[in-house]
Amino acid sequence: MNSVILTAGTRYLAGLLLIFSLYMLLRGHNEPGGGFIGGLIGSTGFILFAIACGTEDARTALRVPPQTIAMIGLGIALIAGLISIFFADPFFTGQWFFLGSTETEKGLPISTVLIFDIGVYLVVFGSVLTLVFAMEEEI
Amino acid sequence: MESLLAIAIGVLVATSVYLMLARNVLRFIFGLVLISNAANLTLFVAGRLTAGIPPLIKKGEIAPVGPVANALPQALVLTAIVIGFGLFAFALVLMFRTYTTLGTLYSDEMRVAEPREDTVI
Amino acid sequence: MIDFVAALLIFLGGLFSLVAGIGILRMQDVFIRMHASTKVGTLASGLILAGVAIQFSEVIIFIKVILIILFLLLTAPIAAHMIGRAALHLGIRPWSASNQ
Amino acid sequence: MDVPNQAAEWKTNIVAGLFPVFLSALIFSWFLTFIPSVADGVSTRFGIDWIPSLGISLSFFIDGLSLTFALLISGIGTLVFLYSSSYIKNHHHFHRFLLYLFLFMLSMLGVVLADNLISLFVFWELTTITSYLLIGFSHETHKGRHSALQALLITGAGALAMLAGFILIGLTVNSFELSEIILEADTLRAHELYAPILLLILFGTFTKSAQFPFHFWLPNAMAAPTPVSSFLHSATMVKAGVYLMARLHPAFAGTDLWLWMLTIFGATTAVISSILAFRQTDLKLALAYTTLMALGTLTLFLGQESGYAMTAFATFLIVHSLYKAALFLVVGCVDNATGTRDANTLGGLAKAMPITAIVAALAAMSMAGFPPFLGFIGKELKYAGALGVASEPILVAGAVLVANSLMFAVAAIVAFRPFWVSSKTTYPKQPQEAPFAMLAGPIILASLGILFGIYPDIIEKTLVAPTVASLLGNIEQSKELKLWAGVNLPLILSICTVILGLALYLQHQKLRPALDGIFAKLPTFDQGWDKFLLKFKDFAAWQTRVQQSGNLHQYMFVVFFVVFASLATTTALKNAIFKPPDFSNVTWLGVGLVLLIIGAAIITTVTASRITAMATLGVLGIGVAIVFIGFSAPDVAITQLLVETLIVVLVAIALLRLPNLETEAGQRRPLDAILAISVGSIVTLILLSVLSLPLDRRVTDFFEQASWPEAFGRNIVNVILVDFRALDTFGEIAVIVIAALSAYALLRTTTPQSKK
Amino acid sequence: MNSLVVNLLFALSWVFFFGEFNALTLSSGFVLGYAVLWLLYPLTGGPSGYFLRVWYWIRLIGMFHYELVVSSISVFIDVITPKHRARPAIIEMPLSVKSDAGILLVTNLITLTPGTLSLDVSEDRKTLKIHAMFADNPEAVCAELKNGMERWVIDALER
Amino acid sequence: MAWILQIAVMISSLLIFVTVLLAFVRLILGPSLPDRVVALDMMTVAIVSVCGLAAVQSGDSAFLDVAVVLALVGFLATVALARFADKQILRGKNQEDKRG
Amino acid sequence: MSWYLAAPLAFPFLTAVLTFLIRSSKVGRWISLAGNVVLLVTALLLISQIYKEGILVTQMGNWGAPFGITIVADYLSSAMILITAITATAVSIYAIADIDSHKEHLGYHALFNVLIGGVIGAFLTGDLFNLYVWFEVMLISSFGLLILGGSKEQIDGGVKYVTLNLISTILFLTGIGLLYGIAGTLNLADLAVTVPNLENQGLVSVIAVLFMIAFGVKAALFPLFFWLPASYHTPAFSVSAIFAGLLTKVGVYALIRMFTLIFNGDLVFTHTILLWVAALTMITGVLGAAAQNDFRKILSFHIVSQIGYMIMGLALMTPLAITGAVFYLVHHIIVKANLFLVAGVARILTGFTDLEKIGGLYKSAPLLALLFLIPAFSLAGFPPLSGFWAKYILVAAALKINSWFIAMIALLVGLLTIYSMTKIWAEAFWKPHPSGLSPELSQINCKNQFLLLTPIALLAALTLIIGFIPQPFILFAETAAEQLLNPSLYIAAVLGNFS
Ligand code: NA
Ligand code: NA
Repeated sequence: MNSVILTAGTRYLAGLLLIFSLYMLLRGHNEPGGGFIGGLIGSTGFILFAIACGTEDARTALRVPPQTIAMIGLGIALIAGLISIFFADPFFTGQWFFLGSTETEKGLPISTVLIFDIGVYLVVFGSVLTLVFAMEEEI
Repeated sequence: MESLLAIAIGVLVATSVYLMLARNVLRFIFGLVLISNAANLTLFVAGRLTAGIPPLIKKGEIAPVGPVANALPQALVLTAIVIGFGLFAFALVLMFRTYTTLGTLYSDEMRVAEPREDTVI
Repeated sequence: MIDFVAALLIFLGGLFSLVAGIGILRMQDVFIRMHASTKVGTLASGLILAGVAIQFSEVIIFIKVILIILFLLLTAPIAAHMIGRAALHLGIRPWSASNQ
Repeated sequence: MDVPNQAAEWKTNIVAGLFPVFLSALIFSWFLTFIPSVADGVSTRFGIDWIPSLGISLSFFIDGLSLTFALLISGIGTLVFLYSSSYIKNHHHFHRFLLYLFLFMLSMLGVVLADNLISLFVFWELTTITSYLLIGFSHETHKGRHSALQALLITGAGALAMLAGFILIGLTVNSFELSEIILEADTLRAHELYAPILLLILFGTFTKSAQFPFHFWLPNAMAAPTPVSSFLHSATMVKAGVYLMARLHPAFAGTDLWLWMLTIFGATTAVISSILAFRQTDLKLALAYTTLMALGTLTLFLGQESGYAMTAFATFLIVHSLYKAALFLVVGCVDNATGTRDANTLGGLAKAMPITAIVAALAAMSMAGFPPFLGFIGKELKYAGALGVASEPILVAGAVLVANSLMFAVAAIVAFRPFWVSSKTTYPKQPQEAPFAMLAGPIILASLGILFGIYPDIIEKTLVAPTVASLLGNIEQSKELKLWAGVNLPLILSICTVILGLALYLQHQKLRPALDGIFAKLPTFDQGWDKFLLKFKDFAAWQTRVQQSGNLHQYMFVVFFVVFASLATTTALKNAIFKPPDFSNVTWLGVGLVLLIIGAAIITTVTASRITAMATLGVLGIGVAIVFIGFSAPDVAITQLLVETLIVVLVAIALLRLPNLETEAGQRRPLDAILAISVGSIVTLILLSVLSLPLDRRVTDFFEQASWPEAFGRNIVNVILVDFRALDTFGEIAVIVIAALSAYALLRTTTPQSKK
Repeated sequence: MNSLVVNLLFALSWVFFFGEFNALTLSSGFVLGYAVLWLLYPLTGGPSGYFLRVWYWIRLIGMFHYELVVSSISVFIDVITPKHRARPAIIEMPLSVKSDAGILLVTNLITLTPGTLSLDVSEDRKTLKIHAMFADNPEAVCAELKNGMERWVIDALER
Repeated sequence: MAWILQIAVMISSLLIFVTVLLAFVRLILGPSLPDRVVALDMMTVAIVSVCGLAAVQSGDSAFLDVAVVLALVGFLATVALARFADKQILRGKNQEDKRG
Repeated sequence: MSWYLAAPLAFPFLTAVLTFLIRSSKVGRWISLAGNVVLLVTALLLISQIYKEGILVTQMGNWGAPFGITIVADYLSSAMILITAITATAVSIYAIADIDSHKEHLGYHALFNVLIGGVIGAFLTGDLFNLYVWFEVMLISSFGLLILGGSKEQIDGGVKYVTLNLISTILFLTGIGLLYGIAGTLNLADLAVTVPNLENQGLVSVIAVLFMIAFGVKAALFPLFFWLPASYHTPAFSVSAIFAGLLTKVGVYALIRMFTLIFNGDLVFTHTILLWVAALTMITGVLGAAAQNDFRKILSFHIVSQIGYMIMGLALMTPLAITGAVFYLVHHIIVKANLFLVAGVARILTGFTDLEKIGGLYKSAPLLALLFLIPAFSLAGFPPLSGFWAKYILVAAALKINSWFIAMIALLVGLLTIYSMTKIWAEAFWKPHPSGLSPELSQINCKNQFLLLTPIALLAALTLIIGFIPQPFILFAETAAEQLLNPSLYIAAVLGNFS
C-alpha cells in the first residue's frame, strides 16, 4: 500500500497499539483486558504495519517469525501452569509473590498467573500475525 | 430480554443454516460466522442477562457489592469467541486454498476425493 | 450543574450523530457523505465522550476520554483518505449540480 | 538362479518337508497311547482357565469320539505331510504351505479335543482361516481366490450362527464345557431356546460339512493342491461339522426336530451329491462329490439313536477317511505323472504305474464295498442302520442304495478305468511311477482298508465301540463288526448295489450327456452364489452412492435435518416446553438492536454481493458487541470487536483472489429455506424453554467471593480465564497456535500435483 | 521529528494509560517506548532534529478544534436543509510540507476543516488531491489551505 | 443519576440508534464499495458513542475501555476494506464492486 | 499425586513446543519420538496408580469441584490414554520414515503432538466445557494434519471434513450453553448430581439428543458419518493411522461418558435410539466398505461400521455390554491404526492404494502380508485375535438380554467385515501385480524398513497378546464398566466432601 498518509499514520498508530496492548495485558487481572485482548490489539498494530508497508517490512520489524512467538507463548503458558507442581500444588495453581510488600500494602504482585497471561498474549499475538502475514503474502 | 435474544438466535441459526447449505463454500464461511455468533449468544444468554453491572470488583471491596452479571458465561463466551476465530480463520484459508487449487468454490464441483462413479470406471 | 452540562453535551452528541447518519444516507455521492461522517461523526462522539468525562469528573476518565478523542481524530481522516483514494481509483466522479 | 543355490534350497526343502512328518507322527503316537484307557471306557479331561470371567477355559477332552478323530487327523496328516514333502517341494511357497497345513492339523485337533464350546469355536475358526489360506494356495488364479473366499464366507456365516448358538447354550445351562452340557441334556431339550439353538448350530455344521444346499463350496475348494484336498476332504475340515453333530448328539438328539433336520438334509445331500459325482469327468471333482455323499450319509445316521446307526456312523467315518485320503493322493500322483485328471482321456496307466494302479484298486474296492474290505462292513452297517431308522426306513434305505450304487460307479470311474482300460491318448508327459514318499501314504491307507476288513476287531474294540459309547452314553449298544453276518436284508441290498453300480458304470459314458442336459437347464448353486455376491455388491454400491454421494450439500442437509427432526421429535414426545416465554422486560432499544442483528443476518443471507455480505457481517459483529456491552460484558465486547475486525481483515484479504458470488436469481432453494427456518425455530423454542427455568448460580457465586481474596484479581472474568479455569484457556491458546500453524501450512504446503 | 520526542510521547502515553504519574510508570513507559521505536525503526527511517514548538502546537490544536466544530456545523446545515448547496470538485494542491508527520497532520487537518477532504497524496509527495464542497474557485480554496493549515503545521513541525 | 442526564442518555441512545440504522441502510444501498465502507466506519464511530453512554448509564468506566479499543482498531477494518477496493481495481475485478 | 494426571496431559504440548522451536527436522522427529515414549511411560504410571488406588482426581488450580476444572481418570480414561500413548509412539516411529522434511518444516510434529495432547485432555477432563476445548484442540490440529501436503484430494476431502466437523462443534457448544442454562454447572460429576433433580426432564432429554448428535458426528455415527469416508483416505498414512485409531474414538468416549454419567435418566428413550443408530451404523459402514475398491477407503468405511459395535455396547447398557464396548474401543484403536500403517507400506511398495492397480504383495513381501493378516483378521473378528473377543462379548451381552435383533446384526456385519477385509487380502496380496511387478520390501532402505515395520509389528504383537491372553484386558474392561455403571463412584471421587 503506497499511501504516504497511511504510512505516516501507521508509524504512530502501530506504536500506540503495541503500547496499549501491553497496558491491556498488565491491567487485565483487575479491569477489562488480559492476554487475549492484549494480544489481539498488539497484533492489529502489526497488521496495520503490514498493510501499510508490506509484510516484508513487518516481518523485519518483528525479527522473530510470528509462529515462533506463538509457540514460545504456548511454552510459557504451559510452564507457568506446571510451576505449581514444584510447590506441591496441583498444576495451574497460581503462585503469588509480592515485591516490596509492607504491612498495609501487598506490594507489586508477580505471579504465575501473570506469566500465564503473558503466554496467552504471545500466543494470540504470534498466531494472528502468522495468519495475516501468510494470507497477505498470498495476494 | 432473554426471550427476545432467543428469537434473534433462532434467526441467526436459520440464516446461517441456509447459508451453509449453499453450494458456494464462501457462503458457508459467512454462515459459519453467523452460527458462531448464535452459539456464543446462546452461551451468553444461558447465563441470564444483567444490564449495566459488569463483573468487576471495585477498589476497596473484597467482593462485588450487590448482584453483578454472571461472569462464568462471559469467560466461556470469550474462550468460545477466540476458538471460533481460530476455526474460522482456518476454514477461510481452506476455502481460499480450495479455490486456488481446485479452481472452484462450488461444493458440487469438488469431486476429487470422492470421484463420481462414471468418471472413474 | 455538572449533570446539566453533561446532559447537554450528550444530547448534542446524539443530535450531531443523527445528522451524520442522515447525511450519510441522503448526501449525493460518497465524497460528500464522507464529509458528513468524518467531521460530524467525530464531533458527535467527541461531544458524548466529553459529557461522559464531565459526568464522572475523574482524572482517569478524563485521560481516557482525551485518548479516545485523539485516536478518533487521528484515525478518522486516515480512514477517510483510504476510502476516498479507493473511490478515486474506482473512477467514481464527484457529484456535481450540473449533472442533475 | 544358479545351480548350487538351487541345490541348497532343495536340501533345506527336504529337511523342512520331513520336519512336520516327524512332528505329526509324534502326535499320532501320543494319541495311540490313549487307546487302552479309552477302550476301557475311561475318558481324559485336562485344561487351563483362559478367560475365567467369561467362563471360557482352554480345556480338552479325550473319549472314543475325539480319539477316533484325533487319530485319523494326525495319522492321515502324517502321511499327507510325507506325500507333500515330495509332491510340492519345488513350489516357491513350500514352507508356507507346510506351515499352513500343520497349523490346520493342529486346529483340527483342537476342534475335536476341545471341551469348552468357545475354545472349540476358536479352533473351528482357525480351521476356517487356515483352510482359507490353503484353498487359496494357488492365489494367482482368479479361481483360487474365488473358491477360497466362497469357502470362507459360507463356513464363516455358519460359524457365526453357531457362535450365537454356543452363547445361548452357555446362557441356558450356565456352562460352556461339553462334558457338563451333556449332563444337562434334559434341561436343554426342554428349554424354550432349544429350537433356535439347534437351528443355529446346525447352520454352522451344515455349512462346514457342506450339506445341501451349502454344498457347492466344497468342489470349488478343489482349487487347492492335492495334499490339501486329500486332507481337508477325507478326515478333517469337512468332518468338523459331522464331529460337532456327533459331539452334541447326546445333548440334542431325540427330538423330532433333530431327527428330521439331519435325516432330510443328510439324505438329500447324499443322493444329490452322488448324482453330481457321477457326472464329473475331473477325477478330483468326482472324488470331492463323493465326499459330499459320505458327509450326507454320516449326517443321516447322526439323526438316529439306534446302536446300528451309531456303529454304522463310526465305522463309515473311518472307512471313508482311509479310502478317500488314499484316492485323493492317487489322483495327485496321476495328475503329476500325466498332467491331466480328465477321466475321458486317461487310460491304460497300469503298465506305467503298476503300484499306483494296485493301490487305487484296493482303495476303490473299499469304496465300492467289496468284501473283504472294511468298506464292505461299512456298507452292510449302513444298510442295517438305514433299515433301523426311527421313521421312513424304506425311503432312507432307498436313498442309501442310490447313493451307494452311484459311489460304486464313481469308484470304478476314478480308480479302475484310468488304469485298466486302454486309451489312445498321448499324455503331455511320459507317465512314470511316483516317488516313494508319494506312494507311501496311499499304500498304507489302502492296506489298512483291507487289514481292518479282515480283522475288524482291531478297530471295533479300540475305536468304534468307544465312539458309539460317546454318542449313546454306553458301550453296550455298539454293534459287532463282521464280514459275514449271514444272508439278511443288508446283504441283499449290497448285492443290488453291486449290480446297479456296475450297470451305471458301464453306461456312464452315455448317461453323462443326458445328465448334463438336465443339469445345464438347472441353475447351479455356484452360479447362484456368484449372482448373489454380485447383487450384494450392487446393493452395497447403490446404498453407498446414495449416502456417501460426494455432495457436500447433501451431507449438510442430512446433518441439519437430523438435528431438526430429532430435536423436534424429542421436544414433542417429551413435552419439553411447559412454560410460556417471558417478554416482560423487553425494551425498545433492545427490540431495535435485535432488529439490527436480524436485519444484518438476513441481508448477509440474501445478498448477491460479497462486499455487502462482508459489511453486514461487520454490522452483525457490532450488533452482538452491543449486546455484550449492554449486558455488562466489557471483556467479551472488546474481544468480539477485535475478532470481528480481524475477520473482516482476513476476509478482505482472501476475497482479493476469490471470485464473485453467483447471482441468486433462479437459485432459490425452498427446501433449504424450510429446513433452515425449522432448525432456527426449534433452537429458539428449546432456548426459550431453558430460559424459563431458574439458574443455579452457585459456581459464579463462588467465583465472585474468591476472585479477590484468593485469586487477587478484580476482573472476575479474567480471573476465571487465567486462574479458575486456566486449563480452558490453555487449550484455547493451543487451538489458536495450531489454527495459525495449520493455516500457514495450508498456504505453504505444496505437492508436485498441486504445483501443476 | 526527533526520536527522543517520540519516545517521550510514548512514555507519556503509557503513563496516561495507567493513569498514575510516578517514576515507575514513566520509566517503564520510556523503556517500552524505546523498545517499540526500536521495533519500528525500519519504518521511521533515521532520526531528525527539530525543537518542539510548544506555542505552535497549542495554536495548531486550538485551530484544529475550532475548524472541526465550524465545519461540522456547515455540513450539519447542508444535511438538514433539503436543498443541496454544494458545488463539489476535486482539486489538486501543491504540498510544501515534507516530513511524514507533517503530511499526516496537514492532510488530517484538511479533512477536518469545512468543505474539504483530503483524498490522496501523490507518490512524489508533492501534490495533494482534495475534495472540496464549495469549489467554485479552486485556486482560492488552495491558497486558503496553504496559508492556513499547512502554514501552522510547518510552523509547529518543520521550522 | 440526575433525571435530566437520564433523559439525555435515553434520547441520545435513541438518536445514535437511528444513526446506526441509517448507516445500515446506506450500507445496504451502496452503491459502491466505498459507500459501504463509509457506512460501516460511521457505525463503528457510533458504537464509540454507545460505549460512552453505557458508561454513564452503568456508572462503570469499564465501557470506556471498549471505546478505546474500538477507536483504535475499528479503523483497521476500514483500512482493510478500502485497500480491498483499491487492489481489486488493480486486478481488474472491479465490476461487481463498482456496482456494489 | 497431581503429577500422575498432569504429566500425560502436559508432555504432548511440551513436545510440540520443543519440536517446533527446534526447527531442524532431523532433531525434531527424534524429540517427537522421545516425547511420545515419555508419554507412554507416564500413561503406564497413571494406569498402575489407578490400578492401585481407583479413580484418581486432581483439581486444576486447587479450586475444588465443581468450581474449577477437575482432572479425573478412571479405568476407562486411563485405558484410553495408554492406548493413545501406544498408538502415538508407534505412529511417531513410523512417521520418521513416512513424513518428508517439507511437512516437518511446516510443523507436522507440533500438530501431531498437540493432537495427542487434545485427545488426552478429552479423556482426562471432568468438565464439560473443558471437554469442548480439548475437542477443539484435537479438531484444529486434525485439520492441519489432514491438509499437510496440499494435494487436490486432501483439499477436497478437507473441505468436507472441516465443514461437517465445524457444524458438530457448534452443536456441542450450543448443547453446553443449554445444559449450563438449566443446571448452572459444568463439572461432569456435579452435572450427574444436578441433572436428575431438574424440574423439566423433557428438556434434559432434548439436550441429551443434541449432545448425541454433536458427538455422533465426531464418532461418525449413522447418518452423520459422511465426513469420514470423504477425507480419511487423503492425508499422509501416519496421519490417517492416528485419525483412524483415535479421533472417532474420542467421540465414542464422550458418548459413553455422557450417556452413562449424566444422561442416564431416560434409558428407554436415549438408549433405544442409540441401539438403532448402532445397528444402522454397523450396516451402512460395512456396506460402504464392500462397495469400495481402495485400500484406505475400505478401511475408512470399516471405521464407521466398527463404531456401531461400540455404540451397541453403550446402548445395551449392561455390565457385560459396556465391558464389550470398552474392550472394543481398545482393540479397535490398535488394529485400525495398524491397518492404515500397513496400507502405507503397501502404497510405498506399489505406488497406489487403488486395489485394481496393486497386487502381488503376498508373494513378494510375505512379512508385510503376515503383518496385515493379524490386524485384518482381528478386525474381521477371527478368533483368537482381539477383535473376536470384542465381538463375542457384545453378542453375548445382547443375547443375554434377548436383544436378538442387534445380535443378529452384529454377527451379520461381522461376516460382511470378513468379506471386505478379504477383498483387500485377495486384491493387494494374493492377486498378481497387474503389471507383473514384484514389489519387495528390500526396495525400501534398511533404516526406513525398520522404522516402518517396527511399529506395525509392535501393534500386531499387542493384538496377538490381547487375543491370546484376553483375561487381564477383559477384567480391566469389566472394572471399567463397573465404574461407568456406578456413577456414584465417579461422583464421590470428584466431589468428595463437596457433594
Ligand atoms: Na470517520
Ligand atoms: Na473505522
